[in-house]
Parts: sequence; C-alpha cells; structure tokens
Amino acid sequence: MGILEVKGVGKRFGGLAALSDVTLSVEENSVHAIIGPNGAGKSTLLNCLVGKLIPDTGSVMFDGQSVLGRKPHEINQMGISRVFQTPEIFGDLTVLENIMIPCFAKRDGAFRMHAFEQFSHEKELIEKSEHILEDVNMADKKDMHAASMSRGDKRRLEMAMCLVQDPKLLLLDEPTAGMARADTNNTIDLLKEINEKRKITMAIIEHDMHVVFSLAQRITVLAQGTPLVEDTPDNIKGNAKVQEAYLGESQN
Amino acid sequence: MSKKNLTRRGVLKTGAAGVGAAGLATPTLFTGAVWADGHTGFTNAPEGDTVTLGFNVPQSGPYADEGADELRAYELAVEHLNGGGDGGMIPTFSSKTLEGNGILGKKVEYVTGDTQTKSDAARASAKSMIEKDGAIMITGGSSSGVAVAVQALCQEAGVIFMAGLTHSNDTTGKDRKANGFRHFFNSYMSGAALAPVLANAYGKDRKAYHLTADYNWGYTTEEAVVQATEAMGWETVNAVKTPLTQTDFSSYVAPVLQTDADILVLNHYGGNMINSLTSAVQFGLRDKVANGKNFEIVVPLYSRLMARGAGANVKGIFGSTNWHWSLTDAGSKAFVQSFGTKYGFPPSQAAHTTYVQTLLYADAVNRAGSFNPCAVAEALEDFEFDGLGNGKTLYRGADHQCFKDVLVVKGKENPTSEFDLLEVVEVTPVDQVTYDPDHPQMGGAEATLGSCNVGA
Amino acid sequence: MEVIVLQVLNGLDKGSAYALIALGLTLIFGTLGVVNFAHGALFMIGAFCAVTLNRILSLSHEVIDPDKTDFLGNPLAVNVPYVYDWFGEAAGQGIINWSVPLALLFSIPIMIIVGIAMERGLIKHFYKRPHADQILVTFGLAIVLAEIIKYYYGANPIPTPAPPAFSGSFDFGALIGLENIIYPYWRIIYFSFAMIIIAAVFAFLQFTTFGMVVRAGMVDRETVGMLGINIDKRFTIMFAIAACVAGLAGVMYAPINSPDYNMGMHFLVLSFVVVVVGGMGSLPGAVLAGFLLGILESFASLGVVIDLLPGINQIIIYLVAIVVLLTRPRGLMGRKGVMEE
Amino acid sequence: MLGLNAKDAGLFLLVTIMVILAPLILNPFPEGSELAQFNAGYPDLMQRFVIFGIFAIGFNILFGLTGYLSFGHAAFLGVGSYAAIWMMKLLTLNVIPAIIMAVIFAGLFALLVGFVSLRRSGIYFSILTLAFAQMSYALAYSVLTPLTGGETGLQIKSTDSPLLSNLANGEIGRANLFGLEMGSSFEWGVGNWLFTFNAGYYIAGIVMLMAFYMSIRIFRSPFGMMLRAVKSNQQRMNYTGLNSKPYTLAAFVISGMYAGLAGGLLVAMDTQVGPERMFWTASGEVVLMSILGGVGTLIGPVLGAGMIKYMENIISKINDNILHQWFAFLPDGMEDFVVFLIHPFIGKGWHLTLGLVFMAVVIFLPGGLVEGGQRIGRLFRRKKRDGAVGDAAKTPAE
Repeated sequence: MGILEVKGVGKRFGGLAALSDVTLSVEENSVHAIIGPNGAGKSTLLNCLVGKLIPDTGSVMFDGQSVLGRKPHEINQMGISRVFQTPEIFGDLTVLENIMIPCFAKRDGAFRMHAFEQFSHEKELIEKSEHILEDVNMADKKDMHAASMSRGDKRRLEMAMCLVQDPKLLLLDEPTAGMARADTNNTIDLLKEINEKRKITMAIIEHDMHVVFSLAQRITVLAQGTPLVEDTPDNIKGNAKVQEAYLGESQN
Repeated sequence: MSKKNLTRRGVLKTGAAGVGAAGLATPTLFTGAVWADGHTGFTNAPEGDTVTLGFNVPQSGPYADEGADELRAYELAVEHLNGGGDGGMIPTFSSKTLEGNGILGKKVEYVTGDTQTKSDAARASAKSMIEKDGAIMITGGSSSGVAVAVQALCQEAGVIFMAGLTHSNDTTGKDRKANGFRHFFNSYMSGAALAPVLANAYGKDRKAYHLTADYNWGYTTEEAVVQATEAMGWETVNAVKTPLTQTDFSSYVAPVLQTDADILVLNHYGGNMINSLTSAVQFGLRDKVANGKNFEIVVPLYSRLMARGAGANVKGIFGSTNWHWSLTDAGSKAFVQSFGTKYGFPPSQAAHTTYVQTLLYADAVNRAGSFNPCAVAEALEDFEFDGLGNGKTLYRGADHQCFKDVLVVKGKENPTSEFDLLEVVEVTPVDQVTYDPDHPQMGGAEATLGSCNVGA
Repeated sequence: MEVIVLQVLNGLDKGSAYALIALGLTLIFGTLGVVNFAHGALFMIGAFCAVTLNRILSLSHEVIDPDKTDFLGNPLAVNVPYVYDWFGEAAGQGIINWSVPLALLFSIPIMIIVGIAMERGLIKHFYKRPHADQILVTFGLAIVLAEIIKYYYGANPIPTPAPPAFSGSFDFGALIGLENIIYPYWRIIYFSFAMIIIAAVFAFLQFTTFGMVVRAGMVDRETVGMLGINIDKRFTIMFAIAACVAGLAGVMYAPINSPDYNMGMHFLVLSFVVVVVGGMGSLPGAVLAGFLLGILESFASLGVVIDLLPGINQIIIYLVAIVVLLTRPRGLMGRKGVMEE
Repeated sequence: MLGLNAKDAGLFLLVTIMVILAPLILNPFPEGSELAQFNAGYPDLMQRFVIFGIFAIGFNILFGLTGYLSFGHAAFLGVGSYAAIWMMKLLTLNVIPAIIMAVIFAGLFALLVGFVSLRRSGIYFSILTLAFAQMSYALAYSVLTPLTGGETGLQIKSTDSPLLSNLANGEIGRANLFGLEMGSSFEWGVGNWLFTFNAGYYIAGIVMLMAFYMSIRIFRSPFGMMLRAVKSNQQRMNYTGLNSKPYTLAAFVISGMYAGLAGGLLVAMDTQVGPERMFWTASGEVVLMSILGGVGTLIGPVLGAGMIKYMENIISKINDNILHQWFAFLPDGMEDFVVFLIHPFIGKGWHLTLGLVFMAVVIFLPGGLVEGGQRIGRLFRRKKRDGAVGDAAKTPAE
C-alpha cells in the first residue's frame, strides 16, 4: 500500500479524454517519476492530485484519505506540497517572508486571524526558516526582494518553501526544465539528499531522462492519457512499448 | 477682505490686545456655546465695523449655473447694502431701514462656498463659514435636500439661515426650523396656483399621468399637484417614479402613449425636467389626441435657466414660478434694471429670491437693532412687506414661510430673445395659495419650529 | 404588446449609446491594455462638437429693432446670424437646423486630433503602468475635460435639436403591423447609425490587414510586437478610431438629450458596467451587454414593474451586473485572465 | 514601544504630535492676514482630515495589502452613518454607542458584500462592489426614504428624544461624550493668531490614532503578511496550504469597519447623514486619496485624504474678490490679468485644480505623495552627505 494511491482516474475535456483509467501507486520514501511524451496527460494528472482539477472517475487516496473534492489548500494541509514548472513564489515579499508563510500555514492551518501578533516575536519560525535557507544556500539573500532574484534562485526558494513544511509528498513539475547541465546535476543532488535525509516521498514529472534515471526508484510511463507501464528504471530502459511510445511521438 | 476675517475673532483680538504685552491671551473654555462670545451672547457676534455673511451656493454639479446667478445677486445685494450702485430694490422696499450704510452701520462683507448640491458638502462649507470666517448668516442653495441640511446646521450653530431656491414643502413643512426662513414658494403653492388655471385651460374632465423624480421634492410636488388637480375634478391615472440619475426618459414617456391619459405632469426639475420634457415632445405627445382632447404637458416648477436647456419644447407648456423678470411692478423693474446693467442679462428667479432674502435679513437686523438670531427671527416673523417684486408679502411666524402671489407661466410661443422664454399668464392671489401651518402636506400637527437658538 | 415593442425599441435605443461607448472602451482596452476613464469625456466632447458647430453656424451680428424693447427697456438688439446674410433667411435657418448632421463631419477631424493628442501626450506613457495608475490619470483627465467644457459652456444642458425633418415622430407600428406605436424619427436614426458604426468597426477588424493585426494584438500583444510590426503607430490610430466612435456617438446623441458637461461622467460608470458585464476585452460582449442592459432598463421602468418591485428601476443595471458576474465569472463573453489580477 | 519597531514607533509618534498640534500647525497665518484664507485649523475641517484619514487607512488595508480594488467603499461609510444617527435618535446622544453601532453595522454589511463580491477578482470584483454601493445609494435616495430620509437625509430634530438622554421638550439634542459636547472648544489667542482646540476634533483624533496604530500592527503582523501574499501570488498561497478567501474577506470586513468608524464619527461630529455619501464618486474619492498619498504605505492615505479635503474646502472658497485683494499690490492691468489667469482654478474651478493635481501626481510621482517626500528626503540626505564626504568615507556602507 503506497502513500499515494491513484485508481482508475479519468478526466475528459469536452470530447477529449485527457486521462483514462490511470492507476499508480507511490511508495513511501520513494522517488516516483511520471514520464511520457507531450500531451500524455502528465500535467492533468498532477492537477488532479492537488485539487486544481477534479477527475471524472476514479479515486485518489493519500495517506489513507481521499483527496477528491478537496481544495488545493486542504490537500496541502494533508501533506502534499507542489513545486511548479515556472517558480511560483511571492514576488513582492522578501525571501525570508516567502519561507515564513509556509511555516505559518504548517503551524496555524489554513486561516488564522493573527492580526495583532507580531511577526518579530515568532522566533522559532524565523529560526526554522533561516535554517532551511542555509540548507539551500540562500542564507545571505534572506532580505532580498524575491522577484528580483535569478530564476535559479527562485526555484531553490520555491523548493525551500515546500521543504520547510516537511511534506509527506513532494510533487515536482519538471524541476530542471531549462537548466544548464551543471545546475541540473546540482538539483539532482539536492533532491537526492532531500529524499534520503529528510525521508520525503517525491513524485516527479520530468522530460529529462538523465534526471529520471538518476533519481527515480519507480517510473510510470503515460501515453495518451493512460499508463503504459509502471516499473523500475532498469526495466523501463529496455521496454519496447516505451521505446515505441517515444519513437512514435518523434515520428509524428 | 483683509479686514473681514477679523470680525469673528474681534473679541479675541481685543482680548489678545489686552494681554498683548504678556504675549498670551488667557484661554477661556466654552462648553456648549461653541462659538459663543461672552460679551454679546450669540454665535459670531460681529465686532469691529464689519459683518460677514456666508453665501453658500452650488458652484459645481448640475445646478452650478443657478448657483452662479445666485452669487451674482448676492454680490449685487451686498453692493446695494453698502451704498453702492443704484440701490436696486432698496428704494422700492416698503421698510425703510436700509440706508446704504451696511447693516446696523457695519459694512457688509461676505464669503462664498460650494455646496456641490450635496448635503454633506454644503454643511462642510457652511461650517467653515461659521467656524472659520465668522459668518453671522448663511444663505443660498438650489435644492431642498441641501436647504434642509444646512438649515438644521444653522439651527444647531445658532445662526440665521435664509434659504435660497428650495421648493419642497419640507423646508418650511416637516423640517422647519426656528432659525431658518424661506422666501421662495413651495410645492403646495404651485399646485394650488396651477390647478385652477389648468382646469380653466384644459377643462375639468382630464386624466393625468405623473412622472415624478424619486426623491423628497418630487414626492411633495406630486402630492400637491395631485391633490389640487383632483379637487378640480381631474383624475390621476398613474404616477411613476423616475430615478434622479436618469437622463433618457424614453422608457418612461413611451408607455404614457398606451394609457388613456390626456395630461402628462412632469414633477421634475433641472436636468431631469429638460430631458423628460424633450423626450415627451419627441414622442409626439403634444400632437396626440386622447379622449377627444389635445394631449397636454404640465411642468409644475419652471426655472427660466433650465427652460433654456429644453429649447423650443417649452412652448405653450404651463408651470409656475416664484418670480419673473418681465414683471412690471416697481420693485421688479428696479431689480432687473440694476442686475441687467451690471451683468448684461436679466436675473433668474433664483437670483431674485436670494437678493430679496439678503435685503430682508439686513432689514430685520436693522429693525431688531441687533444681530442676535432670536431678535432677527422675531423681527422677521409675521413681517409684512411690499416692493420686492412679489407684491404684498407676509413672512408667516408659524412656519417661517413667505406668503405672496404665485405666478403661473407658460412657455412663450414667439420669444424675442434667449431670455424671453416664459410669459406670465396669471398671478394667483396669495389667498388662494395660503394653507394652515399644520396642513397635512406640511408635516401636520407634529411639525414644529422648535425654539430659536443663539448658539449660547 | 404595443408596450413591449415600445420598450424593446427604447431599450435598443438606450443600448445603442451604451454599446457605442463600451465598444470604444473595449477597443482601447483590448488593443492598448489601457483602462480609459476619460472615454465618457470623449463622448461628451463629441456632443459638444454638435453644440459648437451650431454656435459657429449661428454666429451673429446685432441688428437693432426699434419697435421692440429688451428686458432693460432699451431697443432690442436682435442677433442675425451671418448665414442669413449670405444665404437668405430660409436657407440660412436650414443650414443651422442641420448642424447636428453636419457636426458628424465636423467632429471627425476634431476627435482624431483629440484622440491622437491624448494618446501621444498622455496615454502612451501609461502602457506599462499599473491599471490603478491608468484609471487615476484618465479620471483626472476626465475631470479636467469636463471642467474646461463647463468653463466655456456653463453647467446647464444646451438644447441641440435635430433637423426639423427628423425631430418629429411617426407611426412605427404601421411598419410592423401593430397599432399606435409612435416613435421619434431621430431615435430610429440613432439606432440605425449605431448599427452602422458597430458593423463598420467589426468589418474593419475582420477584413483589413490592419484589423487583423489589431485582433491578433488583442489576443497576444507580445507576439504581435515580436513580429516587428510597428505597434506604436497602430495604437495611436486605434485610439483615434475609438475616440471617433465615442465622438460620433456623442454628436448623434445631442438631440436626444441636451448635452451638458457632466454627461461623460454619467455614461462612464454605466459603460464600465456594460463592458464588464459583456466581458472585459470582448467586442461582441460589449455590444451584446449594451443592448441587453438597455432593454432590461426599459422594462424595469414600466409602471407595473415598479409597482411590483418598488425601486427596481433605480437598481436594475447593477442588479443585472451582479447576477451576470456571479453566474458567469468573466461576464457574458470574457476571456480568462483579463483584468483578473 | 507599543510593540512597534523603532521606525514605526517614530512614525506613530510623529503622527501623534501632528494630530495634537494640528490646530497650531494648520493655522500658520495670523487672523486677518491675506493668507488667512489658507488656514485650515478650524474644527470642521480638522475633523474631516482625521475622519477621512481613518476611511483611507481602512481602505488601504484592503487595497494596499491585498490589491483588491473596491469601488464601493463609500457604502460602508454611509451604512455606518445611518446606524450612528439612528442610535442617537433612539437611544442616546452619547457618541460611543453610536460609533460602536456604526462599526458593527458597517462590518455586517461588509461581510455580506464581501462574501458575494470576493467570489470574483480583478475588475470583476471592483464592478461588483460598485454595483452594491450604487444600489445602496439609489435605494437610500428613493425607496428607503422612511429609513434614510431620502434626499434630505437624517438630522436630529427637536422631536427626537433618545431613551437615555433627558432632553427638555423641544430641545434639539447634541452629540456628546459623557456630557462633553463635540462642539465644545477652547480658544487661544496669541498676538494676531487664534487657535481653536475643539473637543470633537480631539476625540476624532484619538480614534484616528488608535485606528492608525491598529493599521501599523496589522501591516506588521503575520496576518498583514498573508494579505500581501494574497496580492503577490494567490495560487502559491493556496498550494501552500492557506485559504486566501477568509484572509481577503477578513481584510474586506476590517476595512469596511474602518469605513463604518469613519461614518459614525462623521455623524458624531456633525449630526446628519445624506445619501450622496454613498455615491460612486465618494467611493472613487477614497481610491484617489490612497493613490494620491501612496498605496500600501502607512501614512500615504492619511496625506492623500488631507490633501483632497483641503482642496475641497479651501480652494473652493477662494473667489475673485479675494484674489483681487491678494494682488492689489500689482498695477491695475497686471492685477486683472493675474486674477484672470488664476480665476479658472479657484472657487467653482476647484474641480479643475483637483483633476490637474491627480494627473500631475500620477505622472510625476507614481508612488504618491509619500514617494515625493522620500525623494525630497533623499535629495536632502545626498546634499548632507556631499557636504560630509570625510565622515562618509570612514563609515562603511550599510
């Protein structure tokens, strides 16, 4: 029984079936990659997991509870954090504040009227935030305006924002898209470390096979909205169906 | 002007001068009596040789042109009170206390403000005149909402309010105040004056359809006209309320065609009146024959300034007005002469009523021998006068409303100039438009002036 | 039945004014990305073009008429327009009477100049600024324009009649087989005029290359910019066109309601409601919402409706706006992501 | 101090001192001098400064922090005012219950409007709030006349006798605070100067300081940070486990309550309400105040409110007569010419001046008056630094 169990999920947009009968299971403490050609339904699937979309059929169980019908913030409160393809951060706020917000969300829940408490009194949370900033090598940037940072820094910031919540499951949407090879490797190392040291389960959507094979313990291949195969990286490498799916795509 | 601002603070100035050597005046704490002046016991008692009046008129918003005309009349009145110009209506005024030496020998100064035709803004402006400039009397305005709001303020502050153009019954009806006075006529009088003329011209068997501006003035006017015309035998088919902010009245006018009404009464003023009348004429109501009679339109309250905006559409349409420049009595002629010479065009009814109010106030102060608002009010109450353009007039003590003849006018068919838009068809004698102070339309028995307030 | 037809006609008529202003607003917003609070003022300026032309044509010299007297008792100085001297009284009066249709021609160059001056002088500098800044600066401009008009023309409405040939009404019912539907000529003309303008704008956008680029720009401004097309010049032209639409709508509106300096502000709020109900950035939406609100407003002003729901005529437009926005998040035909930030 | 950091405490102290000394600061010109026209230190205007300051501070909590532009905030001011005056008519002339009721009613109305309007964002939200406010205005003006007094509005009349106030028959009640009437003043003449210290003003001033203090606390609290997060990135907020709806609604209700407070105070200072208080131009005015002063800054809205009210009350009262007085020293022709030049901008032309100021501020000072102040401050500091190069060189850059 994995921490995330997706069973028979289907989603249609008008006449188009974006997902049909998707079933997959993410084991606790593993890194699970979801790959597939463009238009295979990876992002739709991800959106179904975080509450942005509600699947037409099937079930999504996380940690023994259904996530279906819950709002994104409720799903986050259950322990799922999401890293976006283009970093989504609070551009108008400082780096430290960016980290503090998930800290508050973790501690106080989805809403709290802390209008007369003082930000500066939250010593514990500030320490925790500063600590995580050190972990991602951003301690010196904590008072910077988040919007004014480089794209790479924004990514790391977003990652830190997710990590500071100690999520049970971290969803990553192409975390290395558009990165140079060296940065990609750094990211791989960072994610590995997160998985191993912090024992955080991860589900990654990724195009870059180098990343997938360096990180993932299990891989699900999606094609045209259905899972083609779910297996270990080694088996996937030699799978003819997968080859076909990818080759087929390039032939078209 | 430089000296003017001293008036209100005259006491303090002298006070300061007394201890001037020490550099500080002894602070005094007034409670209750806000602006009270220990020496004379009422708000803004004028010290020194000048007295300040506050002219609070709409300078922005829809009635800005009427406000501008009121202001012209005020300036003229001040000039005449101070002995300048040709004296205007002072020589024709039946009371002879005004001698061109100001009021009680004090030179008249004035301050101006913008009511914006909003009660809040009007009160802010009036308050600044009272608090900052030391005005002893506030006058002006071109709408009833503002008049009622400012009148209530003057009552609280303990100064006299001489209303400008305000036609709603409420001003001297349910909202009457001891410190407030109105020279202008009101909805009741319009109805009472118009009804016989209408019955005469259009017959007693008529069906009227009312379009009424959806606010206080509209309500009182509709009520007055409905009662007066029904008493003549007319029937009221329907009365539809129209929003103040409406500009295109087509959807209100068009359904009139589908009813069996043969008269349309437009209880509208200002821009509303112009637009609804224009729509009614465009829809061919005046060419229509209903119940075998010519369809007719009536506008209870006419304003020449506004009638201009409706252009040729006013021709032949009955209404009432407080005063018109074509009147030939000595007072009116003197005023038109004086105003026209100075500004190049004839005064409006708004200009006339504000000019008269200023003179009446000045005269009342002179007769009372004091600026004390209670003394002034006493002098105005039940004061009878003549020679100010409306014939014999009574300032009734019971509700502070002037009673005088009412003019029924008609849009002129062949105007000779851009000012020559209305012709007086009948001067309804004052007896016909007089009512009891506790008339139901005037707030009934509950309406009370309260007692006059000197601010002490 | 007759009442319903009449109110539909009235609604279409009111809707014409809303739709024309909303159309211009949407053109400007869609292409330039600017929220133009001064758009009502452009409508007002158009109406005052008609007033001004009327005044120019009536420019007069005084002739003393010794038989009559003026209000001061002096001999009356009658103003005789110069056109009477040049063309004779009848023809001269005819020319003056036709000042509103003539003002259509007169207003086009004026509105183009005003539009270009506004865009080049002010709006241009606000393309990259937040919407709040755009609103404030154009609102400031709207106040300034209204005050300038008030300074020269006064606050009272100024009658600007249609040519006598069109100022009456006719039996519209006869055309559609109903009885007793009297409708003013000018309002029918106004509605037809609005339809022509709307059709012209749509045709312009649909069938010209210029229009194609503009439409593309409304969908994705950046891409069009990258194609190397001189967007700046097109923006200026687009603004001038929108100004013209508003101005022409104003000219034609003058005989319906005497223009005053504040009419722009009055239409501003309503036309914004119209634009938003139609869906920000959607041209068909703006037109549809304009007519829809016009018709609903007309029906809400029926006596029977008011008796049933007192005050409904006061709030109908806003009520409809609330209902539409709650059921259709982006108005009738709005696109996602436009002005939702 | 008071849980504020040094900078905020400094600002708060400065504002406190300004409020206390306003009667002195705003009356810089001696009575009777030609410039006395520019004095603003009379009770009514000072009260309006602080009351509209409160209104703008509250509006800024919503608009400045969350970025939601409400175009109908005047409705809450109006509802607060009506609640307050009914309280005074029926229960007591003491201003405290009236103000409390004003806040409660405005808060409830804001909750209703906010709940519905916040289902949409951006301009759709703005139009929803505008629609609610315009409906309130239109109904208050017409159909609700029995409740609102219609066009005439509501005043306290001699026939009103509140339950808890012992009024003599026919006496018109006056607003008071435990017997201290709002109109009571203490006047102090120094030489030709005269300063009015008005009880109502100081009560409103104290309320304003409390409101300002609360606003600083909100700005600096975790809650304030959440509101800024709403403005910055709502999507990220939701995926971070935060529900942005209640945060925005809370901000909306708080700012509605500020508006109600302002409305209640308006009634406390001047016992009357008119429906045009809720007209869209009144809602627009508070938007303009915020932007003029500086959106999202603490002090900006107060400055913006002061500036607009000053222009409305002072510029509109200058007439040609006064101009002639000022320029009397010029030769006749010149005098007339100068008056002719200025004439369109004063008195009835004050709207024109207002429009031009808006345009100038937005064009040249996008951050509002606060940015203007900062620029002047920077200029000043740079000069100082230039004059003290030696010192600057020694201290390392921060």
